[in-house]
Amino acid sequence: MSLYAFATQLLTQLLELLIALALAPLLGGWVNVCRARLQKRCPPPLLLPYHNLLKLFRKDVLLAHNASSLFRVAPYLIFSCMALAAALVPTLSTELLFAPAADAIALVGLFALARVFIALAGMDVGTAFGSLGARREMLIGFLAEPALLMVFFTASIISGSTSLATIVGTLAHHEFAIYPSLAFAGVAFTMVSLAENGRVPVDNPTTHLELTMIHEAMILEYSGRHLALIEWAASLKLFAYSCLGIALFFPFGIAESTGPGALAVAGVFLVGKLAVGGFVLALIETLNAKMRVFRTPEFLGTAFLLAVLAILVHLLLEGGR
Amino acid sequence: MNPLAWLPTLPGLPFAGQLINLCAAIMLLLAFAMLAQRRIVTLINLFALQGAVLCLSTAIVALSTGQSHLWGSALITLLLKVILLPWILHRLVHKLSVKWDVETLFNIPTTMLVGIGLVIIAFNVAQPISEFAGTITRATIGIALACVMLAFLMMITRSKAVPQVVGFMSMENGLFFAATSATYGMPMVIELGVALDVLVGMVVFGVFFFQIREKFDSLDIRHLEEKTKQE
Amino acid sequence: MNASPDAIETLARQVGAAPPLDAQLGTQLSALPVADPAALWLLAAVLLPSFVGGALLGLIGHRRYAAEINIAASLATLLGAGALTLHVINTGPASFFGEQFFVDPLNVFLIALTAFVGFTTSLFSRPYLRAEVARGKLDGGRMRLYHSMFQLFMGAMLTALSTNNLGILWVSMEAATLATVLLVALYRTPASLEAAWKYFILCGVGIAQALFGVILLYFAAERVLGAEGGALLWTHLNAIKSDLEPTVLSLAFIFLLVGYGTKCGFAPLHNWLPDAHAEGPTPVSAVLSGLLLNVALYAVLRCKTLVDGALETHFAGNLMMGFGLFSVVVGAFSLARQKDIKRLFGYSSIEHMGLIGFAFGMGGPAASFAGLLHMTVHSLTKSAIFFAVGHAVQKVGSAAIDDIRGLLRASPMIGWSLALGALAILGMPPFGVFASEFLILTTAIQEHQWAVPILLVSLGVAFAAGLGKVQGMVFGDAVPVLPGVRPATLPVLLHLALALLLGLWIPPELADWYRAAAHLLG
Amino acid sequence: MSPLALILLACLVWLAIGLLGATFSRRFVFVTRVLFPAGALVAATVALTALLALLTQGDTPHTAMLPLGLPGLPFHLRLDALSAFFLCLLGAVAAGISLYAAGYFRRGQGSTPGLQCLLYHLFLASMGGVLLADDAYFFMVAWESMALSSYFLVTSDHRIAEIRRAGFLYLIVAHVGAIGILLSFGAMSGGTGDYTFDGIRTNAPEGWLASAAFLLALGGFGAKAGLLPLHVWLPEAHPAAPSPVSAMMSGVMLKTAIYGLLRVTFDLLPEQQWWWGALLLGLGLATALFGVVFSTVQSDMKRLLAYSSIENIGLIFAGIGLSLVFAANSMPLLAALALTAALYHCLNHAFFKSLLFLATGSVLHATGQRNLGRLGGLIHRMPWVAWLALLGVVASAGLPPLNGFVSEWLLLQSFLFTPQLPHGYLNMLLPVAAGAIALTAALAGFAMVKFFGVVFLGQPREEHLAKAHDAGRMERLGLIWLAAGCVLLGVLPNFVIAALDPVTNFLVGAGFAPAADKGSWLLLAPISEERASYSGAIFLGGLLAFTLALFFVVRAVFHGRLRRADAWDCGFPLLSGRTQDTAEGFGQPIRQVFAPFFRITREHPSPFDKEPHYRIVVDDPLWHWLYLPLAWLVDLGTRVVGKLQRGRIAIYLLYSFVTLLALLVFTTR
Repeated sequence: MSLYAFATQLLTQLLELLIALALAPLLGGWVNVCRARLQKRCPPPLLLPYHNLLKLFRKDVLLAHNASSLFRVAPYLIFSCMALAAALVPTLSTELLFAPAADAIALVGLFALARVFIALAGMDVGTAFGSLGARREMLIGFLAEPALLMVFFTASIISGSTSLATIVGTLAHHEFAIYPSLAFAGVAFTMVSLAENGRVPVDNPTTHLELTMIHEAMILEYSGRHLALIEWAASLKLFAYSCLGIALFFPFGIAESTGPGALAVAGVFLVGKLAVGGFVLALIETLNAKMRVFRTPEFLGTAFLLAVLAILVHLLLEGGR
Repeated sequence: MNPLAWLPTLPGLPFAGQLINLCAAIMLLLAFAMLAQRRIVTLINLFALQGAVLCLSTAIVALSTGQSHLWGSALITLLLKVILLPWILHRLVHKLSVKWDVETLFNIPTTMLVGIGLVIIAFNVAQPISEFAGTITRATIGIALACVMLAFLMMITRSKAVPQVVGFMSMENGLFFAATSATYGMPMVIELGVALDVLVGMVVFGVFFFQIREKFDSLDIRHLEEKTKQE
Repeated sequence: MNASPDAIETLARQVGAAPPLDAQLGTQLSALPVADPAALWLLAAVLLPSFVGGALLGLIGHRRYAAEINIAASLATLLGAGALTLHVINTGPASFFGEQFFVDPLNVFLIALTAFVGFTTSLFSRPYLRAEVARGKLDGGRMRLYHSMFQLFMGAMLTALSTNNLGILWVSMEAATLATVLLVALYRTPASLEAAWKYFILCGVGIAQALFGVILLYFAAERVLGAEGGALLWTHLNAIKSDLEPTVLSLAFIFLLVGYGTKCGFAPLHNWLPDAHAEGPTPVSAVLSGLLLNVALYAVLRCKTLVDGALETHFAGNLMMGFGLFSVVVGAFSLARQKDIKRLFGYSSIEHMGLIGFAFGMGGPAASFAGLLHMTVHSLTKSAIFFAVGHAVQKVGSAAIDDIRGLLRASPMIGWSLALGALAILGMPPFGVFASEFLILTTAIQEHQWAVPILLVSLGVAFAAGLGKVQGMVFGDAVPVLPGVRPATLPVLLHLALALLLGLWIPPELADWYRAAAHLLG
Repeated sequence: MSPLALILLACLVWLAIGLLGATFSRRFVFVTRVLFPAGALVAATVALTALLALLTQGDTPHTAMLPLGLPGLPFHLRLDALSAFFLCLLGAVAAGISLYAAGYFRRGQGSTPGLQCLLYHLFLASMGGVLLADDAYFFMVAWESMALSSYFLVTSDHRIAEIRRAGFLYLIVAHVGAIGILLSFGAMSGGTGDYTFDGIRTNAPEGWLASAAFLLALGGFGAKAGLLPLHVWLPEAHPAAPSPVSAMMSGVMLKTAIYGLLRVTFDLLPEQQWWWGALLLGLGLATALFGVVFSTVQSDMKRLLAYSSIENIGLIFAGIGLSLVFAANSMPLLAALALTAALYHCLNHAFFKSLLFLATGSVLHATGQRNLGRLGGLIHRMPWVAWLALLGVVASAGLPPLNGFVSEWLLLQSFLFTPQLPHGYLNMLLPVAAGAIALTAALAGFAMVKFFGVVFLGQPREEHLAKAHDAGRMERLGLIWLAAGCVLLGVLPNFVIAALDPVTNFLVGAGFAPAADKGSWLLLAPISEERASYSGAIFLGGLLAFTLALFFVVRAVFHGRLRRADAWDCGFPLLSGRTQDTAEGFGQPIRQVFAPFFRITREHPSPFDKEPHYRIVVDDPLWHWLYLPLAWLVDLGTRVVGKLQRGRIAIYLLYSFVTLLALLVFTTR
């Protein structure tokens, strides 16, 4: 690899990371704004998430007596995982320096790693809600993870690769074909994303009702900068998922080179697509009611089956190659 | 059904051979009689009679073939099976006072029917042997076998020790008959005979020796068996 | 799938026949016995100590030093047997007394084994019976009877093994039966009398059947050999076996098989065996399982060789396989229901005799080799187990499996002997039983696949049952033990060590010997 | 000295160490502080020798013969790529476990340390023997010695009835399996009676006999490995054994079964049928799912790990099955890929599962508790064990950047090639199988979170846990060794794959180390970088670097202030160890979702109970569907046979009589 290519790839990579870090809270704010509008409520300020993060960072950390070092390490680790995940998804360009270090499967692994740590952190203080949240989170996790993998597999079998860059490259540029399988996969992916990001039919990010909460239950004991990191990580996760959806199902516009021009175009496309995506998410959240926790397996089971179906449809209709 | 009816009367058979055939027939008849007999005392007498017939047939073979060791065999048979063992058994029966009832496990007609079947099987089994045999009295091997089988059956059907012992001795008679008459005196017949008689003697002695009566009140083997019946 | 001739040859090369019989030893061992008057005193050295010792002990067997005399007589027998064995290895098979007695690879190996186990049993019985006397279970008269009968039993078995004459074989088998009946009834308890009576009647009837078989055999042989031509001598019969009348021989074999098979404990003729093992004194159980069954099987094998040779079919072998398999099944499935430790191992003997019978029934160099090996290791292991069991029962004061607990803690020596012995007999390597089972099973799946599921299930069930029972006895918290028992550890350790050795390494001499014997058996 | 001789010598040294231990069983310090570390040293030597042999020896295996065994069939030994790999595994893991064991065995618990030392080293030596054996007899002897020594190790505390039962079950399954293996060898020698592996290779049968041999071997080795439905001994025996032994059994002994199966299917049998692979794959997946589902609902920490072992064995079997399918369809490269994944997973599982079992050992020593419901909060008292166990947990859950992830990644990669198979049904079904693997991996995460969270996190559930102490020095050393293995194997996969290259070349005639070499040493790209790539090192580096940077940035930009206070818990005032989730509670979602898998018995309290209690028992339904009927059948058999024994002489005589008559009639008919 030439030094030039290395440098540009490194720069692109850093750019992606920065964009992810910067835009993630904004996406969360945008979804909230959309949702409020759809529900005929007065919307919160678009930049409120930034404000909240800043406020939390400034506050002292209030730590339970019983909290162990794991509890304190976890937020940093989780944040790193999510940041890396967001950076790995080819949002702007497929020419990323670290892309070869992790493919789609590794990405799923990264999400899982973060999930395991947040669940462990939830159990650390030893409160009733913490472990309740942890087990629900793991419940959702073990159902969502295979479904997500199957979605990736569909894309991988189509493109003959598990490397995200190759997948996106294939889907976006190389040949134009209509893949019916991707429709199934898309629906499955949407369902998984909703569950993974604690969105409405599965969880409600705004609730603090003890018996129904999942994500919030795990992080009840967090405060100050720890909480800020976790909230930020959550928005990064939403961002990463959105970008994944975009990359897999609406890949047009992603740059295949590292030229500034291509990147700028890609950036514009990205912001547009994210705005639409955020709106759709808000729409879904508005149209649905939260389901009981024990309906979640059915919901995610459906997602898993749809993803499997996607593979079968691909093998059947699209010749299996 | 008379087992005598089957008695082979082949023309041209030497007289000695005919006599042995006759003895064989009587052996079989006695075996049946023992199978059918309920009273122990009579049973012992029948056994003594069977011993006498055996002794006679051995003597005939000795006479006709000139094998001198068979005389010794006949003498031993006479002493042991006709005189000594029946005497011991009589004493035993008297001492243990079990002379009256011989309780069989199956009723007598059934036993007899089974016995007839056995004879048929024994003869069929012996058929190829007889055809092949070089001795003049070849049919006797079938009869000897039948005697052994009938004695075996008797041991199975009787539940008291003394009749079982008698059955065992009767089986031994059949064997000895086969050894002397059917084969016309095989070598070592005396040694084998003595050994067999020692065995029989031990069995009889065993009834005393094991003091079965003292320990169990009766000689009914079923009493003996209760201990390990269920495991 | 039947193995092709080539295949058989390879098989033979692997484990069975001697590497082409040019090896000096092999040639010598498989030659015909020749008259060897020089070695007569060796035979006498094997047979006489037992009979003389038996007579002597009949007079003084109640004295304090009787146990030592017993040991001395057994040792003399062992030395004699050793010398005879060496002689045969050096000069080849020999016959004596106008061919009435002979030694060939098959019986010399069993003679040595018998003498050895007899010797170790006499070592074991010394402390064992002392303890029994001390507890008032036996008195001087009984001791006299025991010692005398033990030696006579040994003498009868050695005679049965060394004779060439089927008549003498029969007589000595009977004598062995009589001696053991007295031994089984030694305690005079109702149960032991019952067991002895059963043993007596069943084996007596069996012996009678065997005599009929002998008569039939003579009947057939007389045609070929003439009335005086040694028609009961096995070597003569073996030489002309292909001329013998097949029908008569097959009938004769049935009687012989049912007769001697009763003594081997083949199911369904086995019913005397568990009782006799359970009720007699433990040294007697050890020799019954370790020796008497072998000798009875030896008699069957001699007859089988003749019959299969005469019939040129696999008739006798098939019968033995059938009886063997059935015994394995019956033995294996009976293990689970036993409550008495000695009965348990009695049934295990039935299972193993079945396995050996099955192996010899399959025939061929590998299987016969395996059968001989199994006879050896079964004798060694089973008698070791009975030694351990004897001491365990004395320690705990009960032979009920439920009463025996925690032997490993109560008495590590006995506990480990029992545990290892039981695992060995259940077919765990590296003990020798596994070596023979390995050969038997691998041969079975190549030649008789139908038998394999039966063997698999039976061995599995036997293992489960045996392990379950033994585990319960050796593991767990220790039960209080009775004082005053000093176990004889040497016999147990010696036997187990030998069984272990045979699993890992079979001395070449012994292997050649087995091969020659397997060759004889065909 | 050839590597083979060296390894053989090592095995003998193990034996000698064992005998020394038995001889000087009273010298406690000598046994624990000298003999066990010596054993560890020997183990490390074995690992190193085997690794060198693997990397340098090329195609020619070392062979040797010992003058032991059956006549005409002396013990044959052979060191080839396959055995070298597994020996390497054995040595590397055993070194850690031996170090740990030096600090673990105490006086007064079960058997004496001297006896444990004998059995433990016998166990090691016999495993070495299994891997070196080159003839059926030696293999079986070593195999069963392995079973026997581990049986006595499992039952070392035999005063407890449960442990006796576990040992009993274990040895039965092991022995019946061994008979199956033995029969398989018999079938494979193809009627030649040549039981050397060389002989079998040349004479091995084809057709149904080959399939029979394969099935017998599958049954036999599957029983040892814990393949469904022969797994029942595993969750009983592993908890019963002392922890180093559990670790050894789970980490290494199960792998010898894998070794045996590979040896038989790929090496000894000349031609593979694709349906063997499909069968293996199906069984493997079923085992994996079954194992992981059960592992999530366990309340005993060692049982949880034991079920997790079943899961991992299932994954390995699935990999082997896939490899068989590829191999039978003449796709050697793909077969090599799947096989590499399976072998890699063997290695990984050996490390992380041993690590976890040893961690439970320390917990057990510190608290005397195996029941998850009575543990908790131990990270405060046992930080070493907890943090090292966390590494094991992450590895076991198949998470990047540790080793468990790498092999699962490879396995999934190989599944992605299945559409190229020429079987209609297979290539439709196999992607679903990949889904099953993904589900298994995700559930493993659940189980591991439960394990770690309940044992080490939260508040102590019992008073006495406050007195728990951390692992001793030797124990820590062992744990660190294994944890380091987990990290290294995860970070440097290319080295492992290079070492695996000779193995796959030997077994399926292909390897992809050359393809992998095209990338940099950091990057694992089995086929091509375009196709798929992963780098544990970059991953770990990136993660660590980012986390550290983040930490300092946050401190620098804002502040590091921190105050301790009571837990918030939504304002709930009565916070105690009892308000946390129990182990059963944590498994509740799984019980609900996978209800048909289990046999659940519940005891609910009624409102009128004075002392209300709630009890739930989750049983393995296979006990009821398979084993109890089997036991019933055997019992029926014994009853039928028992009827033979009537106790009446007349009846016995009748048997003889009927036998005689039947034979006579049969002969003369």
